Amino acid sequence: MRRYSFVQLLRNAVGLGDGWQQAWRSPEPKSSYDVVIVGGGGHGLATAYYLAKNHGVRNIAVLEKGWLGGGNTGRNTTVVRSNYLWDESAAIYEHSLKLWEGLTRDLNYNLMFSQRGLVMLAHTEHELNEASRRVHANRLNGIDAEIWSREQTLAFIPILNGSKDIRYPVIGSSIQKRAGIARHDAVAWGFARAADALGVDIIQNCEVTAIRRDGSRVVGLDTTRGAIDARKVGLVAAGHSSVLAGLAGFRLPIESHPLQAMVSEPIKPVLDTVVMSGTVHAYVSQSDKGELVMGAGIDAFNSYAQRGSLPILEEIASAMIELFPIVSRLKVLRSWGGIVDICPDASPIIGKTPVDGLYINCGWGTGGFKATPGSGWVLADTIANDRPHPLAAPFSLNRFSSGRLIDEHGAAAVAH
Amino acid sequence: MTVECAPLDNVVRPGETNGPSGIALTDRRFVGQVNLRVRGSGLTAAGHALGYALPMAANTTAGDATSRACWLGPDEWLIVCDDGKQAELIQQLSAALAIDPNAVTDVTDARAVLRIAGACARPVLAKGCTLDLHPRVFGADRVAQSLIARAQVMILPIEGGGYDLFVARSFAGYLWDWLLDAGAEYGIRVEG
Amino acid sequence: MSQDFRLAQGGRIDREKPLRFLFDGHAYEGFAGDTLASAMLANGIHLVSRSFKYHRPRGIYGLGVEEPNALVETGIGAGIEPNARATTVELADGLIANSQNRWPSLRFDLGAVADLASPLLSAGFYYKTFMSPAGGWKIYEWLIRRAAGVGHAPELPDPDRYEHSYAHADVLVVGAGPAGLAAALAAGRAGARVMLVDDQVEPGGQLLNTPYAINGRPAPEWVAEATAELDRLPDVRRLARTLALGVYDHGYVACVERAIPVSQGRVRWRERLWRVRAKEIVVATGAIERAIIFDGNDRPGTMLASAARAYAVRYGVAAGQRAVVFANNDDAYRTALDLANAGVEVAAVVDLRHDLSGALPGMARERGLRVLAGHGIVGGRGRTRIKAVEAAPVDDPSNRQVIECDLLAVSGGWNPALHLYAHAGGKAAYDSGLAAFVPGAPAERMTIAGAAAGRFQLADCLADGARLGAEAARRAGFSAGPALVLDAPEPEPDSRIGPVASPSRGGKRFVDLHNDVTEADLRLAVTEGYRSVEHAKRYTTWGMGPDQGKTGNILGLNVLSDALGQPVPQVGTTTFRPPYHPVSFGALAGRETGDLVVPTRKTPMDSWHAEAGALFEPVGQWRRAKAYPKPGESLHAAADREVRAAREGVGLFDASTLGKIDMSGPGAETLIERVYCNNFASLKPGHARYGLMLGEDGMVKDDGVTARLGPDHFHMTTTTGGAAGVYVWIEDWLQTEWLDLEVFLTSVTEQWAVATLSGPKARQVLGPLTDVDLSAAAFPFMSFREGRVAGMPARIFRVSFSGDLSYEINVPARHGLALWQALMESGRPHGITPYGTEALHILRAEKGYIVVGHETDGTITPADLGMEAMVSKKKDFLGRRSLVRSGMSGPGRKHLVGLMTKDPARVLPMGAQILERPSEARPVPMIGHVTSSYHSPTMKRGIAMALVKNGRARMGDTVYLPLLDGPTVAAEVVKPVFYDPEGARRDG
Amino acid sequence: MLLIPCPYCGERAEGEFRYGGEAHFRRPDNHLEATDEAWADYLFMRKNPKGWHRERWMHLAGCRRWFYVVRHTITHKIATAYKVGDAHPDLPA
Ligand SMILES: Cc1cc2nc3c(=O)[nH]c(=O)nc-3n(C[C@H](O)[C@H](O)[C@H](O)COP(=O)(O)OP(=O)(O)OC[C@H]3O[C@@H](n4cnc5c(N)ncnc54)[C@H](O)[C@@H]3O)c2cc1C
Ligand SMILES: NC(=O)c1ccc[n+]([C@@H]2O[C@H](COP(=O)([O-])OP(=O)(O)OC[C@H]3O[C@@H](n4cnc5c(N)ncnc54)[C@H](O)[C@@H]3O)[C@@H](O)[C@H]2O)c1
Ligand SMILES: Cc1cc2nc3c(=O)[nH]c(=O)nc-3n(C[C@H](O)[C@H](O)[C@H](O)COP(=O)(O)O)c2cc1C
Ligand SMILES: [Zn+2]
Repeated sequence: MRRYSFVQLLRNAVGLGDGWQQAWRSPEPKSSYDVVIVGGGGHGLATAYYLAKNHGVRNIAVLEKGWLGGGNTGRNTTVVRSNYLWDESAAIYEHSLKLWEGLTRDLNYNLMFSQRGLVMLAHTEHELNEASRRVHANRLNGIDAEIWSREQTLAFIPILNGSKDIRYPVIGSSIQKRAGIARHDAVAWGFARAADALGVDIIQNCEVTAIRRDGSRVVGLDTTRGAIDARKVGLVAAGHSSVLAGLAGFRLPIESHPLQAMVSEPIKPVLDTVVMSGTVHAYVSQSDKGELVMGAGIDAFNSYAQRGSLPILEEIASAMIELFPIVSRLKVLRSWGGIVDICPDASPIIGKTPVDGLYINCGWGTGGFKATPGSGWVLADTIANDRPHPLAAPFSLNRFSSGRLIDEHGAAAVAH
Repeated sequence: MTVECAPLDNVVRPGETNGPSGIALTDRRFVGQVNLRVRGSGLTAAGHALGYALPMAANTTAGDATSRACWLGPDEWLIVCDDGKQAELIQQLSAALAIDPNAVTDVTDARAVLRIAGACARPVLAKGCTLDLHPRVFGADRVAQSLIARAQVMILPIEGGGYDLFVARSFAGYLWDWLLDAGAEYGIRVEG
Repeated sequence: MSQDFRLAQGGRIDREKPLRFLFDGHAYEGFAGDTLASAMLANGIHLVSRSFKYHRPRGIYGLGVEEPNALVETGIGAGIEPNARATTVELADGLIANSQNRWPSLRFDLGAVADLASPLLSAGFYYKTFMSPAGGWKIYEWLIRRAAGVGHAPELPDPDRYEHSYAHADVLVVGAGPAGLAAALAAGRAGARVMLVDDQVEPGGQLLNTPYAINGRPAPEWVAEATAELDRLPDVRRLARTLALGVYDHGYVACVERAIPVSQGRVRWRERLWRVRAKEIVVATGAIERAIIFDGNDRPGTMLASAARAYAVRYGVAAGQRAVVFANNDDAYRTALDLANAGVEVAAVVDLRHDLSGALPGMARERGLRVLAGHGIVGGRGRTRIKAVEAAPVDDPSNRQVIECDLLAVSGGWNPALHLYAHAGGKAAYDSGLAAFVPGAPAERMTIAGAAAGRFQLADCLADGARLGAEAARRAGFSAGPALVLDAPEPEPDSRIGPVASPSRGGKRFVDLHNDVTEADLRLAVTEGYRSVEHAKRYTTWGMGPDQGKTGNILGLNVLSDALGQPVPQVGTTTFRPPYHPVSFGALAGRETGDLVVPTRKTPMDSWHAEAGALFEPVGQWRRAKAYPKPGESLHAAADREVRAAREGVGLFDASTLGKIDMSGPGAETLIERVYCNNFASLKPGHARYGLMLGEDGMVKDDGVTARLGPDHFHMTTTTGGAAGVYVWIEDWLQTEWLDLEVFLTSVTEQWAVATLSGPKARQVLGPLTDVDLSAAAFPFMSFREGRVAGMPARIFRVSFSGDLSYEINVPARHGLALWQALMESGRPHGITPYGTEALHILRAEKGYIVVGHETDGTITPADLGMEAMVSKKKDFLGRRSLVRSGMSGPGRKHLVGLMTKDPARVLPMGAQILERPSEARPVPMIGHVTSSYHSPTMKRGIAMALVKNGRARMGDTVYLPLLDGPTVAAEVVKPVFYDPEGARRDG
Repeated sequence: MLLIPCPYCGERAEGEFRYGGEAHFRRPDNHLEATDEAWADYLFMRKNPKGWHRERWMHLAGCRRWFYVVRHTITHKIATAYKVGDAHPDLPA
């Protein structure tokens, strides 16, 4: 892998470089791999990368039915944070956040990871109490978090509606300063490039259509580009997890829903942090290019269409104006949707499945972008060692029969 | 006798207007309302008690000079009458339905009734209601439950154009404000 | 002030109505009927903006929504709109417009150094650098952010108003060009309810922009007639200035209407979002002309041919005095002829095609225009305005000739506007003859007419419209009306279209003008492996600007096709997404902002609370009195005072918000037995019981007191927040699973106003008002009586959430206020004190009563709360099976306990986390958290409730709570009942 | 905003309804004796098909009835709606 750097850029700009090379190869699929990862989103690519990097597995393929990062990785609102309530979640998200902090340099790809802080507004006493509970827990889990007064909040976010005479005035907030945003596409591309450099075959336009088993063991896959044998298979297909589990013969406690996002036209910087509001129900950041990137809730119904309905966008707009009156005359440039896989307890499923040699990572729902490196790390470890990584263990599939759910509805009150 | 307080008593200012008056908005203060749940053989019994058959077709009404039954669901009606008449209605219905499973519940105070009349009443409602109120679709014998903006309502067309809007009491102030706001484009006048 | 470039005649502007406007502080004049762009051009303004990345000078490029360059700021102060397209802004007297994204001035913009550094700033350069030093990104990012962005957001809240309206249509026709007008007429004549929307001020579409003829007369005459007929049809609604933004499921279409601009004062509303539910949609949105790729194809003075022609024909403006037309298709010759007819000198038509045998080139030649066949434009001169172009044979690009001009009209062919079709799920097919995507398989409820379907002859557009309009009406249930007879002969253009790129000599060749994406950028993306069209888009940002690639998409696809060696259809397309054209937040939000953002539900006594100066708090949609502070009194002091009154004397609380469900029928008892986990079968009429409701997952879902009014008749109460959910949930079971139960539910939440009188003197206050015997023997705790209170019919429940003697008095809502006043009056001698939710919470916490949502969070079982004794062992109930799952019991579960801080003055913060022993380690295992915590005026100390792992085994233990502001506080684990554990007071 | 055909009231905008997820999944018979797995299946496992889906809706702002809809989860097309107790219509091809 030719390293990226300013010097390289300069040399190429003035014609002294030897040109740019492809970031990853596009090989034909081989007939057999040690590990096949299904799903070329951030999580799948990160899994492959860490399998190769941390565990020395060399013969790996990532199969992606469309284009790399074209699932939720390429359509999310890029919020990264770790201030989750329960210890289990805090541990895995914080592990992930720590990885984010070194990821640009690790991958030698600028992910534009911007730790600009994330403010969760509180508009009611109850919300503030919930925030307090979370912040106390975060701190004891070693996660930076603070409770801010109304005044501190308003000072930090000058365009926030500070009136006390509105329906839901801001009464305080919680902030995680190490939280922020990253460039979503770059995450897929950066992992792909780095994984490719370690020999991982990244195969696009390759849809898995069947999962072959020998007894209770997975032995391979049928794909739109032919049959592929595999000793181990990781299913990392976000919105399509239920479909793939169906191919492998087991069920998941998952429903797929549309989640939308939208961006405004680019404007000069007005918002230097990420703001979320559960009560007024929207969240927003401003991208480096200048658009406001926003989202809110899912559509209630199941769907595999990567689009949602108009009322959600109207609600985002009205919430945005409630929070930031100055946006009213700005314009929404584009809206789109993704398919998110929602678990009953709003926590993911990571680990082994009823099929030997088959592992799954799904259920990140509206908030798994932030977990990309961490989730890849623990799933790689789980696959390599055929036992749950300690951080993954609580997120096993069998928590649904034991009843040991990890209910993060509160922390995920507004989808992100 | 104590003072009775209608949901909008503190809100309504008769004579208030926000433009050339195209629409009249009135608070009907109290309208007798009885929620009737009944099925099977009770249907006929209820019809006898009322003096007319319950409307069985969805979203229709039936009635006479004293009351009007509005279809709410396959086994549910709202019987609307003048305030004060509901007790008698309840008594008659309960007596007639003694042997049939039923629920006859006084909900007179649960809802406010706002009347919006005038040629522009329909476009005003169209600002917040997804129903098609075109007269071809929503004629005089119709009734519908729906939403106006964020309030659940029962919409009953009135003679001469316009609608009675039945709305949960706690939402009445919101709906009132909403109607005034939505009607401002045409001018709306509050009548006493 | 002179409009030097206004043609002497022609155009649809009103020369009698001059309008003044300012651009960058200079005063100009235009006419009514102008857009800002046409008025600027009439005044010779060609430099209007700077590009996004390289800050290159840019001019007006298009005619309408496709405009990639001419983004300006309009208005001042609170009325600012950034990124307004000069091409879509209707001119109004006094309009103020300013250029954006330049400093210090439009003409001299320092940002243009980026243009010099452009070799460094190739596609995706930022992914390859700014990586060191670690942490350096913060600074790089700061710089990048300041350089990026386009316009400035307003600094003040928007003073304007935005409306929403729903509408229903049998046939919605989008676009009022010839195809749309014909469709609307055909459908309207059939009697269908038609809605015809068009984003232009006037109907007519392209008929306004080119001199076509219909039925032997100038087309605008037909437009006027058709419009008049439509306006006469009773069920046709025609909306001008209305843009269809997006098509959603089941015929739902969002359109935004702009108000007619006014010179003075405010418009009544600025924009109105129409949400149309259509049985059938006819898309007649026409086609958008595209550009051609050539070196330096962004000089001000370069514009789409169709735009140059429309400025002349429709607005009477010469976009230049000497024009060169650059073409790859026959339609461009119409532009050449129209320009020439309008008095613009046409220096040459440069056509990439060699063989020009069609009728239109012939007409141009006959007219004496110079036509350079097989030539391309390979360069040009001029920085802030084009001065000349360099044309050269396609086969010999170095053989240049310089043609002086001040207008370069470019026509690369037309792209059907398929956006709405794509929103509806349509999959476009590539038509290589047009070098464009055309509609493929039909989309739901939608047909496509005219140029939007790739049918560019006027006669076809009219015929399409008439046919599809009638068909749509028929599908919506109407039989055809009188047929439309329309005849529109015109010269047939040659269907062979030329390439969309001109030979290059190495200059900048833009495929996306707004985002400054060049052909080289796209090629670089392919080289680097970003081969999917979606990757190329994202890597280069091609098509991601404010114009969403309306003119540049096909150009880029052709570049990719070439670079990948794949035909265009195989390269694929990117996805069209709503909105078709950017829409303001205001329009999307409508009136759902400010006071109307969410309903404020009020109780029947609300006006009293407000007059008493209550401090309100939002609880869901309700507003509830939190406390009634006296002047100068803090919330805490007020709550303290209120608690003391309710403990020592008597307090009055408005509990009207509680959910109430009337349940009656022979199955009522069974139903209640199934939905509560505790026993209700033994409850006698006239009595009430606290019930705990679990979800099927065994977790506490809701709670409340339910009274048995009669053998088959119950009155259930739920929490305020749970009311709707519980009702829907029970109906679900009744309607879908327990069909055998004959029970009717009626929500009576709003029927009853509820005033809770509590405190030792409650009886004295209520006694004089009621005929009900209040003696403890006659009316014991947990029973209910019907009677009269102050002359009003009332249901009185003797229940208590404060732990003291307490009556919950329910009266029909109309009496709520009177009841409240009567109780206040009767209580005055006893010092009755109204109390709010804050005091309520303190009172119940002193008693250790839970609040669903505080002590529970969806993960808490009855056993966790210490309520397992309540849970019936005998009956089946919802959630029972879940309680015996392995994770639901045994060690490690959290129990509800009380906490007493060692320092009695200390009030623990809500949510504080609990440690077994103090520790500085992080992470450190936590054993629980504080669920409720208050200063208890009764106990005169801080009290708290908490959920603690194995809490019931820790009674008497000390636990530690590290607080955010520093100290770690020690507290003792105690039973969660602080006050009157025996319950003597409530039974009094 | 979908247009949901309430079998009682007719077609109404989605905003009037509450969605209830997969239809016809059954509580295990003898549920108190069901295994943890069978119980978890009932509580949490959902069909979530990519294609035709039988699902539950309640007409909350209308007749307040629960009923069933057959809807396609990619196109969102609605094939039919039916009442509780009606025969389950076949899924379209
Ligand atoms: C609008 C929106 C906003 C969001 N905002 C945030 C946010 O701010 N912060 C946050 O943390 N999270 C957010 N999320 C969630 C986040 O995007 C996801 O949790 C995360 O990206 C999931 O990553 P992934 O790699 O698992 O899935 P994906 O990126 O979806 O990758 C899965 C891949 O599997 C492929 N696939 C599926 N089936 C097959 C098959 N049969 N064969 C081969 N390949 C297959 C898909 O094509 C896809 O590329 C958001 C999601 C959406 C939709
Ligand atoms: N010869 C050629 O090469 C060629 C090419 C294209 C068009 N044409 C001519 O153009 C005309 C095409 O007629 P037509 O009726 O199909 O289209 P049109 O372009 O005349 O009319 C389309 C109308 O729809 C409006 N519109 C577009 N998108 C909209 C939206 N989302 N919401 C609201 N309004 C929208 C446009 O502003 C326009 O007024 C014919 O006269 C045809 O001959 C010729
Ligand atoms: C963080 C973020 C920022 C985006 N910014 C833009 C933008 O500036 N312009 C644009 O056209 N699209 C933008 N998009 C949206 C993409 O164009 C695209 O809609 C999205 O990736 C989903 O893909 P699809 O619409 O092709 O299905 C952005 C997407 C994300 C996730
Ligand atoms: Zn219904």
